[in-house]
Amino acid sequence: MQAELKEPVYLEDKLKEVRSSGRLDYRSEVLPTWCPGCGYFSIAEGIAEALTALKIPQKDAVVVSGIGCASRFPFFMETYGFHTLHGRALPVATGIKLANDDLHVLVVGGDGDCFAIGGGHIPHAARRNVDLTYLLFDNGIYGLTKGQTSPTSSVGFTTKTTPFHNHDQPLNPLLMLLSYGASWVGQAYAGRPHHLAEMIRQAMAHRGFSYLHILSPCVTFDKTDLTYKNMDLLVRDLPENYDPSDHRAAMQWAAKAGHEHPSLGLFFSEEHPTLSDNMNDIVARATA
Amino acid sequence: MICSRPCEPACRHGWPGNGEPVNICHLKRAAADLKTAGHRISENLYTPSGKRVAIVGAGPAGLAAAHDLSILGHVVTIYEREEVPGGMLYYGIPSFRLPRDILQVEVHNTTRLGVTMKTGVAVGNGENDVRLSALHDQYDAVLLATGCMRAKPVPLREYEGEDDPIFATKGAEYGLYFLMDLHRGVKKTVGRRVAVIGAGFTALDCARVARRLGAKHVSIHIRTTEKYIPVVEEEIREAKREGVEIHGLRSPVGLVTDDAGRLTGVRFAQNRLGGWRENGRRKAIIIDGSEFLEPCDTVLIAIGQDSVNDYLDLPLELDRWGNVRLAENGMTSHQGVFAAGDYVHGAATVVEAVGHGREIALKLDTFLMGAPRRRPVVKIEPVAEPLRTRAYDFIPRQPVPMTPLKKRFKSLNVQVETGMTKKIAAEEAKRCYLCYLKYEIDVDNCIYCRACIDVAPRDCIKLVEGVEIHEDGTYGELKEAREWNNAGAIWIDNNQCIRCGACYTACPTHCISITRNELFMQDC
Amino acid sequence: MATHDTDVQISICGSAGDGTIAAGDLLKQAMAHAGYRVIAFNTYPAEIRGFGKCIARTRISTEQVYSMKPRSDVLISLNDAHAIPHVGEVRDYGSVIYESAPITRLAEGQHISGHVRPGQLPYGLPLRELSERATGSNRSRNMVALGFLAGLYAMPREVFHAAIKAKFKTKPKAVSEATIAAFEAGLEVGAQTHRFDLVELGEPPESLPGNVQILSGNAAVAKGCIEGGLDNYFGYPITPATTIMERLAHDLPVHGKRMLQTEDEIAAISGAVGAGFAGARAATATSGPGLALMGEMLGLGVMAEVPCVIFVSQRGGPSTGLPTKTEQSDLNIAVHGGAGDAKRIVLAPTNVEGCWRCAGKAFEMAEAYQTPVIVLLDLYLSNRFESVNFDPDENFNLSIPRGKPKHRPGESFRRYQVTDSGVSPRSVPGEADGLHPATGLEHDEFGHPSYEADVHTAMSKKRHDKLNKALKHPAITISKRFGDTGKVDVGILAWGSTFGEGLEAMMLARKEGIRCAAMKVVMLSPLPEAEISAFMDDCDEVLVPELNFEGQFANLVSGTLGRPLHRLNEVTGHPMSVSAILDQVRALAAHNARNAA
Amino acid sequence: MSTPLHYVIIGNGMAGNAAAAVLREHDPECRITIISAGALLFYNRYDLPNVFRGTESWVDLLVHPPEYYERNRITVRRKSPVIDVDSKRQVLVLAHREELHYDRLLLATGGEPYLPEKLKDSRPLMHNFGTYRAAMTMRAALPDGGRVAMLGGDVMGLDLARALIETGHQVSVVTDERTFWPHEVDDQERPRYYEALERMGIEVRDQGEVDRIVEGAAGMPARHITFACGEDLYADVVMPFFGIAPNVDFMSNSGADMERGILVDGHLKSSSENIWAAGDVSQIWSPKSKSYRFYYGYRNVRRMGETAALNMCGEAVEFDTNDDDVIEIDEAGRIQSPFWEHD
Repeated sequence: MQAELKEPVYLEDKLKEVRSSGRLDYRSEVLPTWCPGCGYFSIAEGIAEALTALKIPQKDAVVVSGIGCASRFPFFMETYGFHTLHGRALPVATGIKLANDDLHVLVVGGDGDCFAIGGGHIPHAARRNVDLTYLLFDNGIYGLTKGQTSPTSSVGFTTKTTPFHNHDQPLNPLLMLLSYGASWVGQAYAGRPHHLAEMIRQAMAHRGFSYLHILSPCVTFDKTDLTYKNMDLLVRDLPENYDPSDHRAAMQWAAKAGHEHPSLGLFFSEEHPTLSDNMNDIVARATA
Repeated sequence: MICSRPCEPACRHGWPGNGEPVNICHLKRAAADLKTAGHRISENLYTPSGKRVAIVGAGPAGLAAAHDLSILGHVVTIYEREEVPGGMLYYGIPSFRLPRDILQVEVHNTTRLGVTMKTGVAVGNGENDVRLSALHDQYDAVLLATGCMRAKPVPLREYEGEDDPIFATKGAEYGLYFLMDLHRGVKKTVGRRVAVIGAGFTALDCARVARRLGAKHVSIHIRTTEKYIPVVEEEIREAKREGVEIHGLRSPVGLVTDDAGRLTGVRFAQNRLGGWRENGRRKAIIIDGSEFLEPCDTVLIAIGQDSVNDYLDLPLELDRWGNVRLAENGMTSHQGVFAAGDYVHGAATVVEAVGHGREIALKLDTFLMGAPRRRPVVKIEPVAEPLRTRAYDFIPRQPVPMTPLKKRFKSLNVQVETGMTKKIAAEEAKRCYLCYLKYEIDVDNCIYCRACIDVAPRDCIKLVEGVEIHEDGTYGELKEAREWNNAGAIWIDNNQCIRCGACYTACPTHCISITRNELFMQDC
Repeated sequence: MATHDTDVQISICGSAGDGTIAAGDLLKQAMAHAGYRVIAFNTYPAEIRGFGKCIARTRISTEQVYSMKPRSDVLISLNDAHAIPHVGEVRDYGSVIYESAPITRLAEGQHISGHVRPGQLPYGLPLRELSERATGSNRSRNMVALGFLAGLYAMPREVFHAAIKAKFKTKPKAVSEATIAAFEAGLEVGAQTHRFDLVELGEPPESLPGNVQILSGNAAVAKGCIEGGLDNYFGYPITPATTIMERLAHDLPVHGKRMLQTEDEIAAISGAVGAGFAGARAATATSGPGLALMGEMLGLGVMAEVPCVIFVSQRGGPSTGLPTKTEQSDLNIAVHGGAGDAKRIVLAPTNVEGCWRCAGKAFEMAEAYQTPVIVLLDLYLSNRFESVNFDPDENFNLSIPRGKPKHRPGESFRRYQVTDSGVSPRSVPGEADGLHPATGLEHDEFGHPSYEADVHTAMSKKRHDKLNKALKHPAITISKRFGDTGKVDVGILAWGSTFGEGLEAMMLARKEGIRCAAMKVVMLSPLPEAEISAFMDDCDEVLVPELNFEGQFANLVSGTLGRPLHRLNEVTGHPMSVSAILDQVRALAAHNARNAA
Repeated sequence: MSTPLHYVIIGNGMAGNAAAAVLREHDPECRITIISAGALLFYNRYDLPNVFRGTESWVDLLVHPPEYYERNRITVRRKSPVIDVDSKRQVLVLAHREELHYDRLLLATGGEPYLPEKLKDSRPLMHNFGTYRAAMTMRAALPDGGRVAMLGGDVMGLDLARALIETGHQVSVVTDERTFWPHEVDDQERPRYYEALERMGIEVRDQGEVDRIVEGAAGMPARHITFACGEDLYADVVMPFFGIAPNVDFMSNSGADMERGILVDGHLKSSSENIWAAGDVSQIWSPKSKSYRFYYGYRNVRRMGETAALNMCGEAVEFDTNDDDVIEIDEAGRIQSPFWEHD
């Protein structure tokens, strides 16, 4: 792609700008151990930007993760973090929210952690409308165990465990979450850092269970499928006139939004009582 | 000397770890050799201005100025004392280093836009000479480019006499005059043992000519050491290959002659190195009582050249070395009289003279037209893709073909460096790092994933937390960030960058751009 | 070159992503095919392709050995930061091979050449540049280094080429060609390098009879599974067991069998138990954390007497622990883990050949004694490679008789009939006259729920007694004694991978004149009590070396037999060093001598 | 207590190692680093001819065993050529781009065989004997009883010649003004010395300028030398022995003055702060001859190393050499050169 001509950028100015933005405060000291080129770097930047934009104090933010490449996340964030067990991040996060409404809880997990071993927990976190943000890093593969198929791997995707052919239909997470009753569902792509950051900001601003599906290429174990090269050509935005309050439309668009036709943007959003609202309500009824 | 190749030591390919500099000198020569004779004038020509300019001296500075002035539409006449134009190019530099046919073509090229060449016409105060003042009256402007045509006299502390003993001694001669006579066609001879005193190209040329004239034992004697002499290493190596010896740390103190007054040797004294001179050269200090004899039957002195001013009949302000003073606008203290080249700066290289000639030509044009007409500007344009590959870095520096030793001494005209073939030149050209390209990361779109660093062939891309900025505004060392929360940006160090393009292809968010940055002359 | 015995150990050290392990892999493949005996072990980090340390150690010898040498002869550094701490492991007059043209400016001490000991010989070469020259990318530095090694020690290049082609046979031809180009680039430099070190590679020994293969413990397990008639495999990725599944994912379909990657360990063992109930030979593989998850379903397998095999490769624990480090701390959960008196068979091979045999035998035992069988490996054994020669005539028993369904007319099938041996007749769905319910509730001979005291007592006894037959199971070593016969000063009682170090220590001790014997115990449950007692009778002192903190095997033995023994426990995450065991043996022998005097 | 000084010695030969020993003796605390371009610990080059007398492994040539360096805490950094010396920052840059700080620096890089410019084209056809490796390569190239042609023939060459003759090989010395270097034998004396060489069994070719060296024709010895005068000479190995040229290229940015070698005063200190030089690389100011001159030979070199070390430790010791070592012919008519003696 051709760079169009613009005013020269001076490093020292940029450095000043980046520092003063405050973004770096949300970063830990340790360099992320993800492979160079990993989409998760983009997400890390996005979260830092969103936290900055929302002026969320480091002390009030908690990042909870399970097992997988994404689960390293808390180690690279200068916030509270909890690195739990494979697939068990959501219930832990639910506990944290139950104990303290004021915390901003971010749950991060990969497609394996979330939809394979952890698949049983999502519906319940969603229907209870726990007020947290679930960032799903979808790279369509198991990275930490060095490249096996995942629940979102597409049919025919060859990995070490599907050396001949992968027959299993990939899940459609957006459709699932919509049907589980998640109150905020959106999709972003690591190759579009600015849009991604904005979506994370919106998801965190939402009151209730927000689910952001992030397409994030695995540069090491996926050379053929969900790659930057392919995604750059496939991703597109939801139409201008799209109405995120229309659940039926959301289901229709989600149905089309696999890895084949990924649309980016906010699919669905509505306000209704959160877990803590209901808890307070029960307390209210009991003390009436 | 034509050029001391200041560009090659500066070439990044020669930096530690990068191998050897690009053979720029011979690439440029190849460009000239391989082009069709008669050069294409790339600049757009200016309409005739009706202004007339006289140039004194058809040396490098004069010719260069003539070329540019004629392009700018002025009528130029060159006055040259010698029979053939070219100045030092013809009379100073031996033909085995600069073939005369090439010189002829180049002189023709510079003058073919209608420059009038008056050779064998001396400007001066002799009776057949043309007076400078006369030129000043007849022309709108005069440019003095008379160079440095007097050999610097050698100080010999064991010699009390008034007049220069070099002229009085058979077998002793100044290198400059030796070479000039030779090229005027005078039959020159040298003895069996020849000692050359001096450290410049003229000294080397004298020594190598001496070998070709049949001297068996030729040695060069320098005050400091090889490390501190202003000549290109290759030239020294070639001289040595031709059997020339170089002795350091010695100063001549006297000449020894037999009863017939023929030279039998030179007395030298041992030196030790002193501090530095203001011109950046090393001082040498004579050690008392360390004198010794170097037997030889010819000595050639080449310790420098001075400008000559006795031809002037206008009052021009001179500095203490006898070089003419110039104002900002390139004019001497006398209205309408300009000067350029060695005559202004003292003896230097041909390229410096040519460069200065062109610089003054531009100023002279401003004087004639009353306002500047051309100025340098930087052109920046985007480049679609990397223009190099890593493989180019492994091409070794292509040496220029040389005539084998045996054949060299057949005649004075056997060219030593025969020039690159098209194939060699093309290969060598690939080595260029294309410094005019600039690789840049758009920090706003960078996700800090370090994919570019991962593929970098050198230490050229860094996670940075700061940058050192020199007084002149240029960047120095990038301060590398070790902590994640200090990594303000990922930045390409364009001094380290070898334009291999690996990062450009690797970046997942396409935030790396390439631009071409060039300097060129634009009409005002 | 004069033929003399070879015993050379080469360490390749780099950062994950440098291709350290890949290089080691090619080296051992090549050397094994050249005819040498090879044992190799890799250590690597959890990070995917991040920045952790990897070391591939390969010991090349004339005689087969079962442990690594404490000191290497050659160290290749693909990453100085990681390799510098290991320079000391190279012996005097051994060599250190490294990148001579780093692209970054280094502070004092950051380059390995500054750490090479006076006695060692440095060999620097521009790995990165040679890689880029040969392949246009810096990714093949490891192959350049490997080539240099081959060139330096005049190793036959053909075996390397063959190994490379084999490794990349599924990839486009260009890949193996580029790899070979890089290898050759290094080899050329190596061959031209004047060699000063005193590392000598002798001629390869006569190749062994039978078919020689170089296998990792996990590969041997997979081979055993296939030859042991495995029908269905269910698995979930977990280090260090994952490669068993990866191999079976390929090998089972090739043999017309089925493999399913489940969504977690719980589902994996459920599938195995279900398939076992349906009459298939079924298995799963996992590590400590997975085994913990499987506990409950394992209990059902014991209770419902369903044959299935669980391969467990131990790593550092507890919890997520040290996923990429070796340990022997899952003996307790393997032998005792789960709810209730859930006795099961536990086999622990001590070398790669044993991995193959135990895998095959596990399926025989599972069917013969109608029980889940756990085969207990550890990371060191799973990932270490040995050249093994297999006897082509040796086969596993693929049809264990299930016993005749015999029952009086009008009475239903007594699936859990109490017999003298304790093993009941068994039927599988699809067989006539064998209908019965299987359940996790305590049940009577018919499989009907029953909480009667005598039923639970009888059934518990039956479930325990039937397993003792396994101690006499044919064609498998349950326990074995090595070294001096009769009375000895010190006896080394060891299990699992650590036995290899025990064996070497024993031999060294005997060279020092200590009367010493070593016993390996392969079956941990049920425990071969008689053999162990007999061994302990002969030993003045008994030493139990094992890689766990509590001395789990020592506890098992002393708890079962009530006899004193000495413990040697390490939880370094690394294999136990031979010298550590030897020191203990010396101390015990001396102490024992004092007592005698 | 103050942090111990770091003494860095560039060069792993006699001078460097002698200096290291003295440094350790006088400063038990200090750090000592010897930097070498080669792969081996210090071995005695004077013993190299022994590769013809049965020395099979370089280990037998080692002057000190590895333990010596461990015990004396002397770091020997081999295969680490120095590419730059920045005397302002007191930092060395090694070829692999590592920077090394020094408090005091000793240059003892010695020299490499000098080769006249006109012979450089023929270098590929010639063998050297300066290092163990070169020695082994040369030995491999020389068949039993084969002939070695020595161009020039300095004392190191003649020492080797003795070993070659003794082990049944043939030697031709092609004379030159540098024959017997570093001794100076004037033209009247030369014939006597040539006779002495011939008594040693060496063929003397006093032929003048070499015209060219080429591969010998098939079936002939491997090298064929033809002289300007038309004569020619066949040999299996051709070796240049024109004395030693110091090895100082990497010093160009060090600020230390150089001519052919590093120019040092009587205390072996260079013109640059904290830099000393010893051995074949140092060109020492001689008040007697009023010039900077070299001193060669095992004993001189060792003394230079020791002297430099003492001065680096803050003492002020003049380098003194017993009057120039002279070559002579003993009553038995044999050539005696002090440079053939070493311990």
